[in-house]
Amino acid sequence: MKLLYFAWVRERVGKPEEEIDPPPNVRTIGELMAWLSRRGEEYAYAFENAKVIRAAIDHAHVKPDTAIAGAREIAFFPPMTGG
Amino acid sequence: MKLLYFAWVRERVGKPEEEIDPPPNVRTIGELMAWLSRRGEEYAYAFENAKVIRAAIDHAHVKPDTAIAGAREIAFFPPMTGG
Amino acid sequence: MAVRLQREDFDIGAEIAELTQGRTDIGAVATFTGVCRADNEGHRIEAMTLEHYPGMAEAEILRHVEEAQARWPLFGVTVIHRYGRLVPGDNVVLVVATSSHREAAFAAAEFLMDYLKTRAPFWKKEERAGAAGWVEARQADDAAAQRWRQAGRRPGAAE
Amino acid sequence: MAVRLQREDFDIGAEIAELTQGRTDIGAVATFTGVCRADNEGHRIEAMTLEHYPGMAEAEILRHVEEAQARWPLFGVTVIHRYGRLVPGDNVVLVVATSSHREAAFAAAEFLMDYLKTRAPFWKKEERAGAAGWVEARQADDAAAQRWRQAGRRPGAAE
Repeated sequence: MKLLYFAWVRERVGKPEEEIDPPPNVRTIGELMAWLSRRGEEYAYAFENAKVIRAAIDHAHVKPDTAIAGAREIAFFPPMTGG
Repeated sequence: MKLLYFAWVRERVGKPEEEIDPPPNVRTIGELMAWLSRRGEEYAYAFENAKVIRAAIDHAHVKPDTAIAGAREIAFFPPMTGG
Repeated sequence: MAVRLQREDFDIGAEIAELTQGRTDIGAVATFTGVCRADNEGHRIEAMTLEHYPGMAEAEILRHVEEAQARWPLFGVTVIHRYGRLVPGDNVVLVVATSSHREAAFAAAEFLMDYLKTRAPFWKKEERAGAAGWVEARQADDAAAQRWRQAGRRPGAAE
Repeated sequence: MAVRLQREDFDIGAEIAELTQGRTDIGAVATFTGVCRADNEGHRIEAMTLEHYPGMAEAEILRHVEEAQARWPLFGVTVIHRYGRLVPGDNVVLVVATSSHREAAFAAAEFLMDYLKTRAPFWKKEERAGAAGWVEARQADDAAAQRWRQAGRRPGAAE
């Protein structure tokens, strides 16, 4: 699946997007953040305060307990500050 | 004092303004409307439903029990429909 | 603060520019434009004539603008109300309110429109197929204006 | 319904004309323009860069426009949100809502702005004297957006 990062999540991870293939025991958005944060210092830094990070699956806002099965594109970003 | 009429009050009275000199026992807006309505058919028609008619003294909205003493300009008109 | 009563149309973009040009403290610009409709509660309107009370109309609107400024942190407010004969599609009234944040700008624009509808001395006479009649005050407008008298800074659920 | 994300500025008068020209059923046009300020909670801002999530931003805004249309009797809605680098005084966002009466036009414009502030995937990075930082979400914006979820058609006193 494709991951996208925005704003300071993107800056901390160090890239705007990547393709990943998480193991089958990573089932939810929350589990995916935990798995990502074990991939290296930049990820640990980006996801150190996972509670503030928002996620979207295929362009729709989702919660940490949402299942990622079937997702084509998952995005992580800080609270929105548009308008 | 000067009286002004607007909208259908003006149309019914048949003039936009006039100078009047009511007797001293006419003390309030309500009493002025009653006195005016006895001045002729056109006034009786204009003030037949005095409850719906609004008044202003010197450009400020007033109630029927407001005293008219000292007023330079009194206006009578229907409920406003601006905006 | 600008309050203008005029026969002529207005240019919303120009009025916004007048309030905002050269400033960097404004974060929010709310505008409301009232337009003459061809239909009023099922009646076909060919034109309408707006009569006003010169002198009092300016004074009343200015008083409401000052009240809005006392209630909310506003930078500038413009109110333009037309009078004379208007046809459907014509602009009737414009309110522009600027502030640092949107809450104040929206609230001031709504407040001023509710008051213009109910307290500013203007009267609309409509021309319908052959006949003409004065528009009656809308109860919903009175209720909308009333809510600013009851609540604190923001109206409660009025409807 | 028009939803546009663009780097370029917009012309409010032209956007209003786009929704109203040739029509005689519109009685109310509410607009809101968000403008980049030089000051954010005491910090001097030299510029800001708006990042967005292409694809999702359009979809999210369109969903909210559709929700507004389901809630209020609207004729047309336009939302324009800029992205890229903006300096103080620059326009950021525009909402235009048209209806037969003002209540619906105002409510829809406020509703859309509250949602754009809290749910549309945009992020502001400010440039302050030498440094740069991402803007944090305002709690007041979350509260403003939340009130549309609780009440019926109109928010209660949210502040």
